[in-house]
Amino acid sequence: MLLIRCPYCEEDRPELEFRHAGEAHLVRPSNMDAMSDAEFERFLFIRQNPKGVVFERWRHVHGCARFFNAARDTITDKFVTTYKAGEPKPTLEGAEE
Amino acid sequence: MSAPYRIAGKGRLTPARAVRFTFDGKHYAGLEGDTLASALLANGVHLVGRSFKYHRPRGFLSAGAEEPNALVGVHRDAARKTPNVRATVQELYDGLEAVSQNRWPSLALDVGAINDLASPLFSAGFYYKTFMWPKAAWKRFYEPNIRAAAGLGVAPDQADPDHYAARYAHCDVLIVGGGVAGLTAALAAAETGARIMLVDEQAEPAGALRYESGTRIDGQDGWDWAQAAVQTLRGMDNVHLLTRTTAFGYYTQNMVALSERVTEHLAEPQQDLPRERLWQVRAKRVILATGAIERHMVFANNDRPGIMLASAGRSYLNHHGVAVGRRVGIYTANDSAYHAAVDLKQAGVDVPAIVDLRDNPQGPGVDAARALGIPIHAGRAVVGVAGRQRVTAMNVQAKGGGAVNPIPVDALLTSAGWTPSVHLFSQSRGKVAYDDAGKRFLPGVGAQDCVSIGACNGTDDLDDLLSEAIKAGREAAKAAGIATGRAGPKLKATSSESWSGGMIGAGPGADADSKGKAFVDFQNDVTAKDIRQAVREGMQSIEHVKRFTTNGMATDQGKTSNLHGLAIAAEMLGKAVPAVGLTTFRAPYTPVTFGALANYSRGDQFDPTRRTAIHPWAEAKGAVFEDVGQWKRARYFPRAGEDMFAAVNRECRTVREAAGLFDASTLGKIEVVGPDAASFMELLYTNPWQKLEPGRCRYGIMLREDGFIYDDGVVGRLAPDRSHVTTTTGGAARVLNHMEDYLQTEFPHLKVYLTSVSEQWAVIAVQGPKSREIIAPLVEGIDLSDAAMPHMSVREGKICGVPTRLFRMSFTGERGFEVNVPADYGQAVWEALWAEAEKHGACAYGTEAMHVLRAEKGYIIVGQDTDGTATASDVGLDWAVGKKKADFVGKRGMARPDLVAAGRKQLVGLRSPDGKTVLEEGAHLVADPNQKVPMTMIGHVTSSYWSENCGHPIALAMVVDGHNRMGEKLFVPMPNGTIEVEVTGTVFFDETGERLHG
Amino acid sequence: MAEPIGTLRRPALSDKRAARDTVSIKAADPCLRVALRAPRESVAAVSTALGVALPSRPKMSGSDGARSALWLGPDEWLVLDQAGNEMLPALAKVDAFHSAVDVSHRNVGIIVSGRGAADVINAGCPQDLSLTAFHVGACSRTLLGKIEIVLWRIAEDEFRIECWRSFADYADSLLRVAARDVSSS
Amino acid sequence: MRKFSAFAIAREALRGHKGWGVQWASPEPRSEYDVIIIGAGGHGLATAYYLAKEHGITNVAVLEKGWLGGGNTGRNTTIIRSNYLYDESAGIYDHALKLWDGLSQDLNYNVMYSARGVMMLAHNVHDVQVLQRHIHANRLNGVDNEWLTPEQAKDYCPPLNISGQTRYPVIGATLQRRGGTARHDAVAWGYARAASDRGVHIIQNCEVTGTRRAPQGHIIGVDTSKGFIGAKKVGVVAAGHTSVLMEMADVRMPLESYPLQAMVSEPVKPVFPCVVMSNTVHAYISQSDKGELVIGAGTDQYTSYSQAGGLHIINHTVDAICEMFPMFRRMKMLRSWGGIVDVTPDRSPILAKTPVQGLYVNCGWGTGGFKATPGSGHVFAHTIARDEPHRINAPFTLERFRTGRLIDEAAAAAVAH
Repeated sequence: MLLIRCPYCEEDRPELEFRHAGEAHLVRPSNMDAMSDAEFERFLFIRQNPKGVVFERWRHVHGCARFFNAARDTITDKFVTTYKAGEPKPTLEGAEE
Repeated sequence: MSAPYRIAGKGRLTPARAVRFTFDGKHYAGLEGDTLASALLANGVHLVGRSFKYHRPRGFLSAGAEEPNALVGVHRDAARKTPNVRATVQELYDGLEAVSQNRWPSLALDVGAINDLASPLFSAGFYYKTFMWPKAAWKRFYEPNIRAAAGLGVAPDQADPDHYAARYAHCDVLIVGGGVAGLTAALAAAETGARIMLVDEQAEPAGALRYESGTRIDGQDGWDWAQAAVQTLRGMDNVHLLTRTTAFGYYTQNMVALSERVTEHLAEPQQDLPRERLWQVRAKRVILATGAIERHMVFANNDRPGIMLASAGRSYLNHHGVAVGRRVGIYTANDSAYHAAVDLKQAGVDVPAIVDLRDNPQGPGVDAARALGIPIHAGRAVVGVAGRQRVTAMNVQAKGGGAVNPIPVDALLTSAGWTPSVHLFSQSRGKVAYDDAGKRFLPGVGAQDCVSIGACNGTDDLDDLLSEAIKAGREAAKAAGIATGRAGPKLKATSSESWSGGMIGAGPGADADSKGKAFVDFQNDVTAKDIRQAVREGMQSIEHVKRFTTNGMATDQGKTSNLHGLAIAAEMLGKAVPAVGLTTFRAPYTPVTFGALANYSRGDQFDPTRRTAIHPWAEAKGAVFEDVGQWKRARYFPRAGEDMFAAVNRECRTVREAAGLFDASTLGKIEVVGPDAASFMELLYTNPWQKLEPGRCRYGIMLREDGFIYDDGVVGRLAPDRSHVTTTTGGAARVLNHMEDYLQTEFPHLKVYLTSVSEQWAVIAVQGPKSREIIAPLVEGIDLSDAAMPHMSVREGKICGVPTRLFRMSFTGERGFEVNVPADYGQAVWEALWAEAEKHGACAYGTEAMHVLRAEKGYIIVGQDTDGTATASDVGLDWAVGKKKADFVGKRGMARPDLVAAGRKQLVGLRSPDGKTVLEEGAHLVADPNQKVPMTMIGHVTSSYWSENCGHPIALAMVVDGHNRMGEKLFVPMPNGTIEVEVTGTVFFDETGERLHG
Repeated sequence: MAEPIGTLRRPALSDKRAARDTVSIKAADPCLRVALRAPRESVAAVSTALGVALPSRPKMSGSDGARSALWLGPDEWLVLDQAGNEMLPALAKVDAFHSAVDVSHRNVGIIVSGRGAADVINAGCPQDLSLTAFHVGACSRTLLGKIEIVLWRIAEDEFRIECWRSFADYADSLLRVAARDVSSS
Repeated sequence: MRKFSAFAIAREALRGHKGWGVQWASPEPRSEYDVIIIGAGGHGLATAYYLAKEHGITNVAVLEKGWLGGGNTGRNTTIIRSNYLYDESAGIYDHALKLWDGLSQDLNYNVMYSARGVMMLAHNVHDVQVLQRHIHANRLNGVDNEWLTPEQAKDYCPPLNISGQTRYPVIGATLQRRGGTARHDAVAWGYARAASDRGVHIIQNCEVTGTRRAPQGHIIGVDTSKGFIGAKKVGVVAAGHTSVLMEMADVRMPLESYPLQAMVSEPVKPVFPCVVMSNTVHAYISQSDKGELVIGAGTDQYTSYSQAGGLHIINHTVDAICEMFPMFRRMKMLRSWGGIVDVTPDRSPILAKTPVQGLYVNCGWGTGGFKATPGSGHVFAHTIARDEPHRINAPFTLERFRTGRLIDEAAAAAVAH
């Protein structure tokens, strides 16, 4: 069971309180009608799925209920950092852009 | 009943405390503090089991958790039968009943032992090479016979009456292992005030001090020091000491799982005690002091009962006061076994010879043995033994060959050296490193906040070990954020024990050309020969060797066998041991009871049973309930003599003729509040919301971003900035999550908040022509007239004197209301409404009638008529999609090519021309009933009922291009004939909808 | 909300009580509850209307008399009034953007007290309940076994658990089973 | 290749089993192959075998970064069945099931395919609706699947608790009698041996670190830990690592990789005669020939390549098992482990050509790929050999995620309403 630092609760909490919410920093375009089918596919389905640092969303659903972002190493499952929704993607060594 | 092998005055058990037990029906006596193993050995019993494949007779190898052989069944009563219990771990209690396993008809005379004679055929992996002809025989003959021969104990056949507990715990420092290293580290860490947990698998922590002799710590005998340390630790508020507890798994971010055996040692456990307790511990730092496990020597027939690990022989002698034989031989490749010889000799046991593979053994142990006059055969090997059900002699030969000299013995203690227990370290994803000199793997680069100390870290010298433990204890506390003020404890110790050295792999006489069975893995009957054969067949990876031979895959998980197997494979491959690699250490360290893993999660606690506020009334009325997710919902309310069909028909008829009351409390409800509430709803639902007047309701459809229907429900606008949203019962939690997701991450600029009020409101649907008459007498402050409160409107007021949100809406096609009241009032208001309802001949109806009534009107149920692949257009809900809206979730998704292509499945009605046949839900439709299988299916029935109100069956179906097939004949091929159906619209009753308003 | 027809009320856990030497479990009396949401700009105005300063730090609670505000998230509080004094009318007058929703009947309160209280809750709650990590007055939404709860430490040996109405039976029975274990060990 | 038989064993027994040759060769790689398969799991080895056997393409290498069969093939709970709802899924899984029957003889390797029946439990009205829909569709597709009452289910699987006293009582079940299990290692080894015998090179400890393409765009080979190896065609069959490998060829995939755990109990005498699955309480159980109860857990919620998951997932699986089989509470978990499963948005696999000429991908089997092994290898070999999909795998394209033509079995099971 992971231990996850919630940036809103400012505390490490057990994974049971959280729900994983997929890849982070996928911006929902405002002009979706203008997207081609391929662009829409990329937005909806194509995922980086990196072996290494992943930027992902979590929701502290059974805690403060906030969505937030995390950088986690998918080889070790260790968190590099967590940060609030809306904050810019941190620059990390070894992480894919 | 005297125990012939118990030595008076030896050991730490109290002779006065006798305990009776049985093994295979025979009565024995032991002492309190015995394990089943020590008690049997005290009675001279060595033969206790049969091996997995060859059914060879087996005795005890060890005195601990690493035991591969001595597995027995322990029976408390008919329902409390536990298979595969290690006799070396099971503490004795009065009345304990143990039985041997994997033998028939008896342990001494096991027919399965024929496998041993035929063993040349049963080589490693033989089953992959045969049993293929004739093909049908695998299922009918070979496999059943293989299965019957395999397996060890017998699974219980009754539900387990015991209960299990669990606890989450947190600490600064978790110390695993209560030997000298663990205890010392605990003392050092504890005095800083840090929160300490110390766990040990024994009843009395001591580790190797349990069997060592002559070790003195702090001026005390080792065992006494350990018990004093335990007392000290028990007396400290910041220390939590758990005994009979195994740390079985090391998970990510320092979560360590423990299993505590609470009652397995008790004759009559107190009822409230759980049998076992699962601990899930999150530690800031972990100290692993898990010790080392002795390896056996690999030589021909090294599995005979009476052949044991040297440390086991010592443990039985020094702790339990039991001699494992009267004439005990020793075969070793290191120093530590000498101490066993010395202890035995001093206790009056004949030790005819120490056979040492080394040419020139030296050290205090060797000197002591020599001083006692024990013959030492250096540079020689035991190449075989005599005896079948018990060893009778060891055959000694010089390493280079030559004459074989049998030396009569009735027990033989062997030691090939010590394997550090790096299991947990490895589970923590730490990398182990090979110590070539010591022939062992040691903790290398760690991956988590943990440190290994003592024997599991390869620290053999006692003084070094003490300073390492003190340092680890203090540093762990410091790393956990605790100030470490004083200098820490100082301990002085003396010991002549030696743990280093030894050999891995096959010994002389078990080399590649030998014929005998030299066992590496006892339980799975894996010999040195098997491992060599695996390599010959191309198994180069140690994982392949393991899987091909099953070495290390038995219930002991290779604690004594893995390193030997690896060394033999490495030799065959001509590679260095670390180049071949180690198999992965997997949790659990020792097997963990399912009951402990499941702990509270059974019966009522398996999953919450959610009941509405009105549930007690329905229950009292004899309602039949169904599970809908976690909820119990009343399915129908049978009256005397009614079956489900009759009850549902009556309920359906009554609702349309008079009225019915329905408990709709399980629907999800979300209060959407804020100036941007309508803008938010615009984005989350397909419908337009901005123009919906306060006091009015609208049916809304929610899509996923991919354009498929996600949920639906009626939304009431209470005020410009406040809406009451309903969801499906199953959708309540995920819809709120979906809405929060968009609100927090995509539309955070919107000023709106969401609150779940699903359980704030009990909801009573009153549906039918008499609905208004039923509620009117109880409602205050709301004009119920059609003009003032038309279909699809909502009002706030009072009913029965309590606040209500009253919706005029319908899921039946009749005039209807949904009465929302604060949940604690739900039952009382229902009862008041029921009193009124009875006056009008109304009934209570359940989910089944609800389903029929809505199907008569063609209203869909999301999750039944839709299945996650349906669009709004597919189910005829185009009208609810605001096509002029700039954006809503799912708008782009539903425009994808396949979602707008021709030939999609669309919702239609079906009628059976015979007016009688109710189709089966899930039945599939074809256009041509005469085609061959596989048929081309063009749709399936999603809902199907007998409609009492229509007087004929009705069905809804998803059919390819269904909207263009009105009036077409289709076919439902069933196992006993094909049913013809006609495609119709989806509304079967009151097509004009006048009853809604009338 | 006054009790117009108090006799009509059927609380979910009205008759459940369990006491052992180390822990006691009992249903809390009904009280008024508001699910409160407000952005930082509105906190002052809302606090004034409530008469309780909404705590701004994680896991903190604030009380004034029988009224308490529990921090659940950065813009979310559960406000309890155990004296039955209505909160919504005062909040309705606050112009600053906020959301106040009556959840008095949504939740059920359970009081767990005694020296085994933390252990009993830790049978199903994965949080660290030591006094340093979860001090007196601390509160948090978290889990108890398979359900979500709000946990509030009222005193060293006393907790209040709030769960949704239909989960109260589960919470109660899990706590009792756990109490059996904690009391026996 | 030496033929395996009882006779061969008897003969070898006389000489201490020293005469068995290697089951598969371990050659050094050639500089170029007609086809390179990346990933020596069951699917990859089967692909190589059928390339050689059915299409006469033997200049094939299977590259494996670890040891063959060491990924999900050696880590799964070996459930085999084909009673899927949609025509597309039933098509490919039943194709596989037909190949399972007879695979031991085809490979001359006993893969221990055991048609002991797969039972799927219904616990509520919604489950009944979903499972009945499967039965009807299966019948018209020629796939065996039948409905059992709780009593019939208990007859077939005596340990099953149908008392009605459980939280979610068993109210019915489906049974596919042809479903069952096989010995996972034997599948990998059997295909490896048979492929090697036909000239396929199996190269272990050879990690692919990059792909190379000609200026025109088509694939020309792969860089590996053993150097560059040329290839006219490359098939990626790497399960959880597919995203990483495809990224090397600049193809981004609709995949996410999750941890999936499984466990076995200590071995006991035969007690569990079939396979039982319950999607509602999340339990998947059978008993191996060795006597261990083999239990599958669910995936963890986050993506990971760690091959490890949380204990709480195991706890949740075991509680469901104990609820349905309460006599197993006293049994013990012997060993647990994790794999990495690659999951597509519709939980159906991709077996298809890719935008890169000469590059083919077989992935996305999620938690249920083992059962498809022979069928998957068979049609993927066809796809590579002919540069066009077999009729059976034609629907399992990459393009479906653009058009929306998904094959969503899980969505079709819907959710409780």
